[in-house]
Formats: sequence, C-alpha cells, structure tokens
Amino acid sequence: MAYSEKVMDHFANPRNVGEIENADGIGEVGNSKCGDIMKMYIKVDNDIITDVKFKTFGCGAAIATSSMATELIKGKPIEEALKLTNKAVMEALDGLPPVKVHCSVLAEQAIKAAVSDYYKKKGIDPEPIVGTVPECTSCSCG
Amino acid sequence: MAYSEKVMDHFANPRNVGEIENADGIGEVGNSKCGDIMKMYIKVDNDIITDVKFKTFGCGAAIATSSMATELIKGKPIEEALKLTNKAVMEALDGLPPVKVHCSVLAEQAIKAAVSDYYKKKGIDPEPIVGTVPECTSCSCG
Amino acid sequence: MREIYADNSATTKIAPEVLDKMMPYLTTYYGNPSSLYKIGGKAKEAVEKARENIAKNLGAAHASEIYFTSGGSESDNWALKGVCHALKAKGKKHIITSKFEHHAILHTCKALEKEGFEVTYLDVYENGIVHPEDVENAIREDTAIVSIMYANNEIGTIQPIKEIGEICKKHKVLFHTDAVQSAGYVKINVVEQNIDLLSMTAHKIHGPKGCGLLYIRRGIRIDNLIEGGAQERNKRAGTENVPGIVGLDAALQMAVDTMDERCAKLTKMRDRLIDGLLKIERSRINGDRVHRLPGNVNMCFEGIEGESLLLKLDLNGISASSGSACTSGSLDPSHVLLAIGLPHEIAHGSMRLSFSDDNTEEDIDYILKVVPEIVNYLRAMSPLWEDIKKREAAEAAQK
Amino acid sequence: MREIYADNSATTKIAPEVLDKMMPYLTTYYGNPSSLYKIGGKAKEAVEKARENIAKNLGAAHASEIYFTSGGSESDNWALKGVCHALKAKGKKHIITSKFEHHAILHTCKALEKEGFEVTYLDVYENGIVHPEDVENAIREDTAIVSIMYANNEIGTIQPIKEIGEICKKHKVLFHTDAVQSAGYVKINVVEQNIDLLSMTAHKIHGPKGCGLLYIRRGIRIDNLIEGGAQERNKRAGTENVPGIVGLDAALQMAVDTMDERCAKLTKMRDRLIDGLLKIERSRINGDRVHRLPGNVNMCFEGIEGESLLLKLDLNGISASSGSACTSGSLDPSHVLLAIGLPHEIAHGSMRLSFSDDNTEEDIDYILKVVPEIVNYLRAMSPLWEDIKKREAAEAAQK
Ligand SMILES: Cc1ncc(COP(=O)(O)O)c(C=O)c1O
Ligand SMILES: Cc1ncc(COP(=O)(O)O)c(C=O)c1O
Repeated sequence: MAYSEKVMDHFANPRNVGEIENADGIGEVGNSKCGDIMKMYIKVDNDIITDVKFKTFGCGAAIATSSMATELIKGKPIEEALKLTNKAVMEALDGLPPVKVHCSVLAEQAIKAAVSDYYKKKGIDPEPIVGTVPECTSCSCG
Repeated sequence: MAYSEKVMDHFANPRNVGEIENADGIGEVGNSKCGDIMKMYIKVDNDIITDVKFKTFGCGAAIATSSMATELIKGKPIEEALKLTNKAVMEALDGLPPVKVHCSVLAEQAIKAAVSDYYKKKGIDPEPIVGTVPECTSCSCG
Repeated sequence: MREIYADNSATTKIAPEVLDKMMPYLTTYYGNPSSLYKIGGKAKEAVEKARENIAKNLGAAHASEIYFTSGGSESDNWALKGVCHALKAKGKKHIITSKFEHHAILHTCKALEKEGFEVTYLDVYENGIVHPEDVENAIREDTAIVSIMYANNEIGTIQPIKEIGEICKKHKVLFHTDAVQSAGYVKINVVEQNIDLLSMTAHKIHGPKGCGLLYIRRGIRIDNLIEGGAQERNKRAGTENVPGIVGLDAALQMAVDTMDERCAKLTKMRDRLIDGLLKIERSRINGDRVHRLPGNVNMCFEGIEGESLLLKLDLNGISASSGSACTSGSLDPSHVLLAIGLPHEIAHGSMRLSFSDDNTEEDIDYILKVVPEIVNYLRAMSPLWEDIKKREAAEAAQK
Repeated sequence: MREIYADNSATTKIAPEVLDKMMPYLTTYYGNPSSLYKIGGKAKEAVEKARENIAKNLGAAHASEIYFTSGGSESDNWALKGVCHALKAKGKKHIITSKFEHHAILHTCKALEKEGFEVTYLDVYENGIVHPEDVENAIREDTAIVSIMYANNEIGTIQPIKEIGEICKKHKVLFHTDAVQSAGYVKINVVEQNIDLLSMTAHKIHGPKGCGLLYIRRGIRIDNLIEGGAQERNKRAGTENVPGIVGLDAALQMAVDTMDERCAKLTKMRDRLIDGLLKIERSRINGDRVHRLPGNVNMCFEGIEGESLLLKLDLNGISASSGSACTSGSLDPSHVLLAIGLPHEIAHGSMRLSFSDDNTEEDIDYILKVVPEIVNYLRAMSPLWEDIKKREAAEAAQK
C-alpha cells in the first residue's frame, strides 16, 4: 500500500473533521460490512457551501479522501460541488492505489448525499438536481 | 560427489598402473558404454600373485578401486585374492558414494577375470575355482 | 521517536549471527553443491550439515527427510498437491483442513477442488482451536491427508497437534502441519507428534527470505512440484540456495537454543500488553489466551477500522499489521476473524502485534501509552462509534 | 597453485557490486513488502523498482509482466504446467520442445505426458541447433506451447529464437524460452523476438542463488504453480525474497551494461582455447562454433572418461564440469551429447569449461598447458585408448 505524500498528509492531519451542530444537510454513505462509512455535514448559505465537516470510519484512503473532498467543496457553490468527481479527488491527492479507488467514489457520493439531504430538508426533490446516489459498487462484500 | 581422502589419494597417485609385458593372466571387465573399463594384468608364481598392474578407463572411483584392489592382492596367494570382495575394497578406501559402488564390483570382477585367464592359459578350467564372472549389473545402460 | 517493530509474524530481521554464518556462502563458497570440485564440495558440505542439524532439531529420524524449498508457500503447495496427486490413483480424493489456515493451504485446497478433490473445512470455534474429535469425525475411507496448521498466523492460537497426529495415525491418514509460525516457539518433534509432513520458512525466525523446507517422513509417496535436476534426491529441482539453507539452519538452531528463556520473556510481555489494552472500552482479544504463541497479540477495538489504526501506529513509530501481510491491500476482512465468529465490522478493525526477542518491556510501555490515544482519536472521528455511543445512551435511558 | 573457476554455467560468484546492493535488504530493510508501514514500504519500493528495471532490460512492455520466482527450475515448471493446465479446457494437449532442453523442461514434459499431454521432442542435429522449420512442421491444431531454450547449458549453442518466435506468432501458439544461460550474454527483447514466456535465474549472472523470474506476456492465461497470498498480483504466493530480487536486478543490469565488451573479450578467449585444445589428437568441440555462448567450451577427448578428467583438473586448481551440474553423480551420459549424436563412450568423456568476466587470458594459458598433460596422463592408463591406438596401427599397416 503505497500512499502518496498528499494522502498521508490528509490522513495524518485531516481537514474539517467533526460535526456541524445544526447542519443544513447530512449525508452518510458506505456500510460497516464494507469497512468504510463516511458522514458529511454541510452548511449552506445562498447556494454556497459555507462550511463542511466529516466523520469517517475507514482506511487511510477513506479518511484522506473525505478530508480532501471537504477542502475541495468548502466555500464553493453547490452546483460546483456536485460536479466534483472521484477522479478530481484522486488527482488532488496525487493518486490512490487501485484497490482504494472506491474510497474516492464514496467521498463523491457523500457530498451528493449531503446535498440531497439539504434539498429534501428544504422540501425540494433532489432527484432532478443531484440524481440518484448509487450504492457503492466497487465494494464487493455483503 | 564426496570422495574420501583415501579415494582421492588412490586416484591422484594410483598404485600399479601399467601393463605387464608377459602377464600370466589378463582380465578385462566393463564396457565403454557404461563408462568404465578395467583391465588387470597378473604375474603368478607358485600360486602367489607376485605382480599386478592395471589400466582403467573410468571415473575417479574406478581408478581408485583399481589401484586399491591391486594393492590388496599383490603378493597374496590366488586363493586369497579370489576372496577379495567389493565390500573389502570399499572399506579399504573408507567408503564410496552409493552411485559408485559398481566400481568396486568391477574391481572384484577384474581380479577374477585375470585369474580365470591365468587358469585358462594353464589349460585348467577356471569355472570350478573362480566361478562365473558375472556381467556388471549395477550398470543399467545399454 | 521510538521505533518499534511489532510485525514479527509477517517477517523478521535476519539475526546478525545468522547473517554472519551466511556470508561465506554469499562470497567465498559460491560453488554449485552438485559439482565435483572443491568450492562446490564446501557448499555441498554446508547443505548436508544443515540438513542433518535441522532434522535433529525437528526430531526427524533421518536427515534425508528434510527437503529444502523456497519458503512456506511452496512447502504447503507441495505437501497438499504432491500427496493428493500421488494418492489419487489409490482412490483417495478427500482433504481435511481448517477454516482458518493460511491462504497457501486454503487456495491450494481450492485448486484441488477444481481438479475434483473434496475438502472438509473444520470449524475453529470462538477461541480459534480445532477440536481433534472433529478431525476424527471428518475422516473418510477416501481421505488422503489432514492439514492443520500448528499455530495460526493472525491470532496465534496453537493447535492440539499431537492429538490430531494420533488420530491420523490411528486411521492411517497422512498428517501435514504448517508450522511456519510455530517453529522456534514450540518444541517440535515430528516423530513423537506423529507429523508426516511439516512446512517451515526461515524468514519468520530471523533467517533469510526465500528459503524454507518440507519435512516428508520416509516412505511417503509424493509427486514433485518442481521437476528438473537431481537436487534434493530428485524431489525438488533447482540449484540449492546455499546461503539460504545455511541461514535457515542457523536461525532454527538459535531459536531452539533460546526457546525457553525467550518464550518466558515474550509471554510475560504479551500478557501485560493484553491486560493493559483490554482496559480500553469495547476492546477484545482474538483467540485463546492460553494456547497462544508467546509473541502474539491480536485485538479488535470497536468503531475503528484496522488500516487507519495501523497507519497511525506507523506514524507513531510502531510497525504492526492487521493480520496476514499477504492479504493487506485486499478489501475483504480477515478470513481468520470471520472463522472465529466476529461480525464483519469488527473483523475490519483488528490489530496484530507480534513480538520477537528484539522487543523490550519499554516497547510495551510505549505501546500501552500510544494505542489508547490513537483509539480515542479515531473513535472521535468515527460515525460508527457515534452510533454505538448513541445506542448505549438509549439503552441506558431505557433502563 | 593457480585457482581457476571455469564452471560459470553451473553457477557464478555473486559480484561484490551486486552483494553491496543486496546488503541493506539483508539488514536494515527487512520489512515485508506487502505490509503498510515504512520499512515494508522500502522493501516494496525496491521490489517494484527491480521489476520495472528488469522489464526494461528484457524489452517487456509492462513491469507487471515480470513475476519473481525461486529460480530457473520453478520458472520452467510454472511456464509449462501453468500454460498447459490453463489451456487444457480449450482442447490443447500438445507441447513442442527439443531433445536437449534442461531437465527442468524435459522432466516437466514427462510429468505432463503422464497427465495425458503429448510432447514432440525436436531434433537438434549435430551442431546443436533446432531448425525453425521443424518447429513449424510440428505445430498442430492442439499445440498449447512451444518451449525451446535460448542457449543450451552444456554446449552453449544459441537457438534461432526470433525465427521460432515468428513461427509461433504466425500459428498463434505460445512460445516459451528458457533463457537461463543466455540472459546477460545476448540481447533479449521479448517483444521484438515474439517471446511469450521467458525463464531466467539470478545465480548464473553473478546474482544470488534462490531467485529467478518468469516473464509472462500480458493477457496469457496461466494457472498458478504456488498458490497462497496475494503476492506477485495473485500469481505467485510467498513472502518476496527482497534481497534476492534486488540482486537479480543488479546482476542483470550489470550484465547488460557490460555486455558488448565482456562478450568480445570472452569470445576471443574462448576461440583461442578451442583452437588450442583441438590440437590434441582425437579431440572434438561439441556444438556449433559460431552460434555459441561466448564463455562456453565443451570438448571431448577420446579414450578418457569425464569425471576423472574433472578430478584431475580440480587437483590442478581448475573447477570445471562435465555438463549440467544437476546430473553429476548420475551414471548416464549427457542427454545433450547423445542428442547431438555422440556415441555413449565419447559422450562419457566431455569437459565443459565456462567462463565469466573474472577469467583472464592467463587462465587460458594455464588451461592450455594443463589439459593436454592430463589428457596424455589419463590416456596412458586407459585400455580404451590402447585399443584405439592398436586399431589405428592395424589400419595404417593395412594401407
Ligand atoms: C538452461 C537451464 N535451465 C534451467 C536451469 C535451472 O535453474 P535453477 O538452478 O536456478 O533452478 C539451469 C541451471 O541450473 C539451466 O542451465
Ligand atoms: C502460517 C503460514 N503459512 C505459510 C506462510 C507462507 O510462508 P512464505 O511467505 O515463506 O511463503 C506464512 C507466512 O507468510 C504463514 O504465516
């Protein structure tokens, strides 16, 4: 398992760890059987993600991708956050080992799940905006 | 191939190499397909083997057993020489590797063949005295 | 920062004394042991001396029963495939093993299943120990071989080898044991313990990587795995790894010589560490506490995942593992922990610390200080732990 | 007395530069490459760097096509058994090889014959070279693989690999070559030469014993020989022999770097030696003189037997061999010399001298002085020589 320095930096000093007390949206993806659970909290003001925090149960890559993903969407418009792909997260981390790609997928999905929750809470159907958040498929256990 | 010091000594400094011009008996055993040929010359006086020489085509053990065998029968009565077993030759050499046991058998046979020849030359049927000199059987090629 | 190597079940450092013994064969006596001339003779002599000494240390009746291989995996493959292929003609087509064997055994069994062999995978129960009566019950007319590991590589549990050996002997079934983890830590005597075949590897006992052995009791019919030259009495081809063989012998000898004292020391360290770590809430020790390798500690901490725990340990100077090294990188949780009945989410969060003579009580002190801090830190960011705590609170409120 | 090691085809001395590169992995970086922590990472890095560099040196398209093994024999066994077992389901059951392959190939073929595979053993003719058209003629619908060695280990003849590769490609049959003897002495490019699988071993090129490789072109279906952990991308289990792998890479790199100059020097030495020894009456050189490894001299002297010649050489400080080291101790004459048509009694009397960069022109001078003396000495005590001479005299008298 050779992690890049960036991954190790985000693992050792994860940004935005924690919860947001009165979050506008909360998304949780993954499951413990898989070995990874990500929970993301967002604060939204004027369609801008003003704050984001995460909690993650998972491997080093899961923690690092959570951290990087939060960094990448913090202060960004929701629209932009939704465009964040797992590939972009991986690139920002200087890559991930092949067996860890699913972690970046989870991070992408966690954001989408949080945004969906935000729309739901506002009484808006998230489906046309966010699409369906698919189940983690790279994770073959279960 | 771990040869004993005795074997190496008899290989490096073989005793009684050569021919006897007017030998009283000559025995040749083995064949070149096998990889070993021993030829033994004896001089007999009053049923005593007064001189013995050999020529051998073969491996280190073949040369060493030839040398040792000649030493063991030189100056001995024929009767005693015929009692020399391949085991005695091996013991005198402090043993042989298992794959080389057949060389000691050849040495025993070479003596018997030379004695047979001696009797034949004297017009005596060697069979009742020497027995039949069997073909080398440990040597499976052919 | 303190540096602690605590993954001796994965591999060990070559002991300087062992390397010293190997050096002449890495430099001066490089000859081929099968050759005629002097420097080949030196190599040959070294190989045969090692074989004799190893036979003695394993209680084997004959030096010629020791066959050198490239390591534990090859030995395991050879033992099962070799025996099964040789006995197939006699109508034997059944193998008995356990659920928590090393993959070198389990994957070999899978391959043999594809060829038509049938395999019974015995339960190892919650404490990680095979029941000898289960072995007896599983034996059939057509059983070719029983293969039960001597000690498990993840949770360190030691199996009742002598009892299993007796049962196999009684039923005239061959008995193989993978002693890769136990060699050097328990007294092995293949004759007294009725072991017919035994696998070992050098790099787990401060010897070199790339050299192991298979003990094969005289008279056992076994097909070759690696065909070719006449080495190893025509049973295992390939130019002998002379420095490796010399290193394997030296390492085993050292382990045997120091066994009693070393194991006593390790057992004390191990038990203090387990007691200390069990004070962490919702922690558990995996596998029997008594029938256990002296250097093995395998624990789970609920709510945290194994890999991030290990990375944190590494950042704190501690080299540990979450189980067998050969499967790290895989997404699946340990088959060993599942075999002793742990649920997936807990099985994901295991930590194996495995010690050797190079470790000290100070190492234990340091680990006892660092691990609880890391566990707390990771739990603080774990949504799973959050859930556990909420559930706890709800249950407390209900009462 | 002068000491000359002239058995470099059997095995070589580890080059000091190679050992230097291995040492850190025999001491400091002992970690398991499959583990997470730092010292494991160093080992992993070394293994992957070696893999990449070796791939480059063999002209492989991808580093992941290089699989580390315990040596040439394992690689040969794996290549044939692995491919044949994988292709069996497709109805492929035929193998093409040559009569003078190494026993690692021939005995594997024998084992596969027992399983029901059919093997064509191609003639190698008097000069010890396979005819590519014979390969083409032997290919059948159900041919699984062609395995022809790159250079023969006894007589050093180099085979038309590129031509055979093209034929195999044309007929869509896999092509394996045992390059154990040729690696480091010829320019290998698996892509240009259409080689699908290639075996190598470290200890023949001044690397360590116990480490080799199998190149497997991407996309080829091959069963595992050694099952177990996930090492080598699930294809070859076992804790990686890190120092061995580092040594293999260093040795191959050194061989590639020095190839042109070294081979030119060796070729000159070889040819002078052959010319000199051919002056001995009733002597012959075995195998093609041109398509020949630069360090290989293999000669027969009528009337004398090989082993005693070698022992005499050893007593004079020269380490040589009568053929392949793995069969010395056997009573049978070389299957290679029989394959090139020598009668038994001459095949018994061969001498192989194989040189490396460590040898000098002074060594050749010494050998040219000593060998004729030994030959004369042994002929003087050979009844076979006596017969030859008598026959000669009789023939001369007849004329
Ligand atoms: C042509 C050839 N193939 C295979 C081998 C076997 O290699 P190893 O001894 O490394 O198993 C050898 C040498 O022993 C060889 O010369
Ligand atoms: C129990 C057990 N068996 C087999 C092996 C395989 O040994 P090696 O890595 O030497 O092939 C190991 C360790 O890797 C092990 O722990």
